[in-house]
Amino acid sequence: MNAPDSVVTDYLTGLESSHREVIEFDLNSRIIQRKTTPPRPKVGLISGGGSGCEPMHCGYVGYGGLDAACPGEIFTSPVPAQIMAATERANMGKGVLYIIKNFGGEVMNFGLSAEIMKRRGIEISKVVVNDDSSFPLAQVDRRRGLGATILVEKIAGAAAERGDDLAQVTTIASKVITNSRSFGVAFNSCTTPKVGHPNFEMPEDEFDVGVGIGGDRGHSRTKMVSADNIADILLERPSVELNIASGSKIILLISGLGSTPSIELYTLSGIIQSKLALKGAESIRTLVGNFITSLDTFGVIATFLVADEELLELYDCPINTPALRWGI
Amino acid sequence: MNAPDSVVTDYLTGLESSHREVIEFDLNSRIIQRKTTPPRPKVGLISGGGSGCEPMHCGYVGYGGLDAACPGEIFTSPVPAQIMAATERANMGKGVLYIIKNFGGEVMNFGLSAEIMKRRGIEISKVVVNDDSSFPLAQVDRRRGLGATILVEKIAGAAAERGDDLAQVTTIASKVITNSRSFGVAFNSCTTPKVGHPNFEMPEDEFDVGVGIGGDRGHSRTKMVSADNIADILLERPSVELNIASGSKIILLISGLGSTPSIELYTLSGIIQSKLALKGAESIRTLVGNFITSLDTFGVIATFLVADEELLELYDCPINTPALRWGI
Amino acid sequence: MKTSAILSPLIAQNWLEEFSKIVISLEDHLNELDAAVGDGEHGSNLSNGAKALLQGFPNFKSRTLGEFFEDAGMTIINSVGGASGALYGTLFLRLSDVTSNYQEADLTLISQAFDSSLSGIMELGRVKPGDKTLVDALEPAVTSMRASVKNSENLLTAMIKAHYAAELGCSSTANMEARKGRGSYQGDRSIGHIDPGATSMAALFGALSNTISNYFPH
Amino acid sequence: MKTSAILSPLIAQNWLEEFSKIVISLEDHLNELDAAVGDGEHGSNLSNGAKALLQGFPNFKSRTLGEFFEDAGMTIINSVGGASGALYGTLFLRLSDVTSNYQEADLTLISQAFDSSLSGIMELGRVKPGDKTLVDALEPAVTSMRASVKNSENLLTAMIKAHYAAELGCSSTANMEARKGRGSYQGDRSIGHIDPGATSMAALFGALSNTISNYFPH
Ligand SMILES: Nc1ncnc2c1ncn2[C@@H]1O[C@H](COP(=O)(O)OP(=O)(O)O)[C@@H](O)[C@H]1O
Ligand SMILES: Nc1ncnc2c1ncn2[C@@H]1O[C@H](COP(=O)(O)OP(=O)(O)O)[C@@H](O)[C@H]1O
Ligand SMILES: [Mg+2]
Ligand SMILES: [Mg+2]
Ligand SMILES: [Mg+2]
Ligand SMILES: [Mg+2]
Repeated sequence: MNAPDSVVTDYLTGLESSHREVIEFDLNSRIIQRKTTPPRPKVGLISGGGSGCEPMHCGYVGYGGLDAACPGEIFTSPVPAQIMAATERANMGKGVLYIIKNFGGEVMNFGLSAEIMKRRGIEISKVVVNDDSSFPLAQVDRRRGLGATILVEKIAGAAAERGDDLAQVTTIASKVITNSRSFGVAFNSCTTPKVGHPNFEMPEDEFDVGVGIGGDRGHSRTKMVSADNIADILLERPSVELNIASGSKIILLISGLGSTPSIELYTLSGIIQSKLALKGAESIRTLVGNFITSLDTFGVIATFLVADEELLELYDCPINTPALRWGI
Repeated sequence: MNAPDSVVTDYLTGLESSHREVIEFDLNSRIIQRKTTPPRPKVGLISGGGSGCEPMHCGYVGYGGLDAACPGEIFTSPVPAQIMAATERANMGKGVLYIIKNFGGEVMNFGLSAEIMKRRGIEISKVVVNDDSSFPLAQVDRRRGLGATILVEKIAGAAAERGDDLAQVTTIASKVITNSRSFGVAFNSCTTPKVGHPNFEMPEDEFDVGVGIGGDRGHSRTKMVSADNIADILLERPSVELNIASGSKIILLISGLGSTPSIELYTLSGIIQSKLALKGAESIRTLVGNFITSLDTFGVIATFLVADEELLELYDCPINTPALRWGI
Repeated sequence: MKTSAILSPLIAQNWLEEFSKIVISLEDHLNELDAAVGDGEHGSNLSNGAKALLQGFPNFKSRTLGEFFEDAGMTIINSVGGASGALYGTLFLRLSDVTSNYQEADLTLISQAFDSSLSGIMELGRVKPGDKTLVDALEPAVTSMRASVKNSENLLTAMIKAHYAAELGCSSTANMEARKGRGSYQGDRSIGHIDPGATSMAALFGALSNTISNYFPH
Repeated sequence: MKTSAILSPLIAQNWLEEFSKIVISLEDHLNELDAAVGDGEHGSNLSNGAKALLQGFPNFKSRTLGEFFEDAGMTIINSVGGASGALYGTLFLRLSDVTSNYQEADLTLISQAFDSSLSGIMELGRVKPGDKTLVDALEPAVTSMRASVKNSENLLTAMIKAHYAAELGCSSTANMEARKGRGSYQGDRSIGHIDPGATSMAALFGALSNTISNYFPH
């Protein structure tokens, strides 16, 4: 129902008016920023990426989260002008952390921006999120940034809020990345507003294994199986790579990709948790919903973060953003 | 991907394990109940309805919300045994309020249960939510309970939590109903797990006007129009019936029906808010997301509540449920 | 007539066993009918009830006809859900009320009992004939039974006629616009489709006449 | 030869005007190509850049060729987004670096400048020929130019050959498996589809040879 040309602006306008107490849309710079300046100077956090993955990233701007987010066009990374404006807005003299998902466009555009901003005297630190475990470690450069991005934004956001310096916040963010893995599957292809039809056809009884966001195909396609088998697929690589075993404490994020009913997501969440329990691991915190999406894709990304005391404490800190809120 | 026969149980199991601190699934009675008993005896609140409308109602159980919810099979109202178990669980000696949506099955099953529970000496009070404005007032008995249900659960929940008695809580709930109107549209038909194909075919360039939940058709079908026109359709009847005018303060709820991307919902939210502003009305609080759904329906329900000081204050009170959380 | 035809608890149980099997075999069909006018689960709802009945019969404590119908009604109410659960449940609870003082029922009593079911359903569902619901199968069957009583027909003849009346009534719902239940939300677009509840109600009378004919063949 | 063929700021602007128009007319086609291997918006991304260029030219402060390419590069970087925005931007920023001390450029300088663009892109994109990207159109064009310099061909001939090389390179991507960019996520299922970035890159050289031929016809 959207007008293809103004879809992102229309969304941002609606987001702003729906969460006026928390965020602000700067139409000129095309960024979403926190409405109120933090109580005291802190490390700034920014992120950005193609639109169509809502609520990422604009939905995570606010107290305890990002200071600003740069939304690109649909599935297109933001441009340096946006990133630089966001950097300036987020900079309170204690430096700015760029949370970059490992997509070529983001890495390059945030990279170019960082160079320029450093020359302008702003301290910049970068982390590249690559929790996607659908490619073997030998192809680590293909590993996309998926659900861990949200956990990085939440947890590093809390670290910044409590007063950590840039190096400390960066260390926390890196720790979240190191300890996180994701895996995704999809049952259809999304339709981008400009193309107007699904990017590819998917037979009704098949699904794509190892998908990301942005509507791309997974690395392979499989015949439809039960929710139990899907849970196995989602769990397999992450649990091997993270060494999930007896005693592991997991923050679990089950995100629909845009058109997956909540009843299906919770079903998967339940099965995955009981499979974790079989390994002796515990899902100590769970998020189920649409947290990182891909327009109207019917699919799911499961993200596992092996949390220690420090990460859990930061995760539990208050947050007040359009898409995540607790303790406040 | 779900097994049709166990879909509801699987969902409830996953819901419980994903929100263990807040709720509990009683497999025997097939109800979701609050995990911890309230700090002091209060009026109990229960609701229930067909599954497939998640997060309604189980997602609204918790502090500041419902005390128990009875999920029926997909699109089927719960049975009296569930309702009676929920009543007993919610009863703390101050009576129990039944929040019933105006669907035949719910009215009858809650009605039968109320009679039985009253005979067992529990004070029962009932409100029937019928905020659906897609039928003219002459057909008021066809007006379904839609988005206002969530606002009733939130606001009456807060009233109960602060210690209001059954009559007072009932009055508040009725006030929310009186001051609320909803309107829905849908762009496809959902697929129920048992039937396995969409309930009806919808041409790609048309949509249904005046839909509810449960996958039923709207009262009429129209050619596809722009988001702006859709906003007009959603706003028209509610604003006439509620007399929305200069100075009106609105709590606005924009709910996707299960497979509507957030980018579309926020776009509509923005347009509706600017149209409200043109009338001189203000949307003082806004909720945008999947709050009342209909499996994988691509559509939206817009709910408007004209709020006074009292309702706003109760709305702002803390709530901690799987689907709504703030202030805590 | 070999023996005076009556409805005993045993025959009643056979009737509902027969009905349960029919409902289970019709599950998908009833779901499809409900998908066209409602929410696509009438077959599954009733099937849940049918399974609960079949499982429940061995544990029924009932001795009299009235007690049997009460057990059946409560089982249905607590397993079906939806509008139809409350309505079918009410049907049996009313049968129970009227037959409660009897070991078994003859045509006159059966007719009175179904009369009471019809009013109970019309009251609870706030529904009348012509609203495109199960009442449009039930009401003609009840009317037919009344006539059979008046004409002193035997039970089997009366039940065959009642079943036929229910089937005719069910077919007639195709031309009606739904005014009650989920079908009512789509206005006149419900016209052209048969009502699922009327279909299952006709099957209830089919099972009844079939059972009676097994016990008391002509 | 009527006049010694060179690339002046004016001719460069004509080149990019031509390119912009082509890109805008190819928007849907490039989106479709990207839908098959990537995320369906390469055409829209570049179109945004094209529109920004067409709007921006009148306000460019640039006088020298180097300044012109810098303005063009920055405009692209800040309007296209995605991988292609940074990469196309880098292409022009590198052209700017190499030509910065010149009012205009001859074939030798042009060839050196594109050489530098190629390395800039390979560095930023961590990409090499054969990865199924725009490099597979750019690299053959650059190689062709180098040969033309060696053979002292005139600018128009060189540009026509470079364009042809780019088109060939673009076609060759159909048989490659994507190893960079969004196409790389689907493994060998990208085989059979032409790379959208290589297609637009070939169009860049088409626009260049066409512009040169308008100014300096044979
Ligand atoms: N108010 C009512 N009065 C009588 N019968 C009704 C009423 N509402 C629904 N029905 C009957 O119930 C049938 C649908 O039953 P079912 O699908 O099991 O429940 P629901 O309508 O709650 O989904 C309808 O076809 C209709 O015959
Ligand atoms: N790392 C890279 N190096 C070189 N070219 C690349 C790289 N990544 C992508 N490309 C090129 O960019 C094109 C896609 O551009 P575009 O769709 O605009 O951006 P995105 O890939 O971010 O969606 C690809 O067809 C490919 O030619
Ligand atoms: Mg992209
Ligand atoms: Mg139903
Ligand atoms: Mg139904
Ligand atoms: Mg692309």
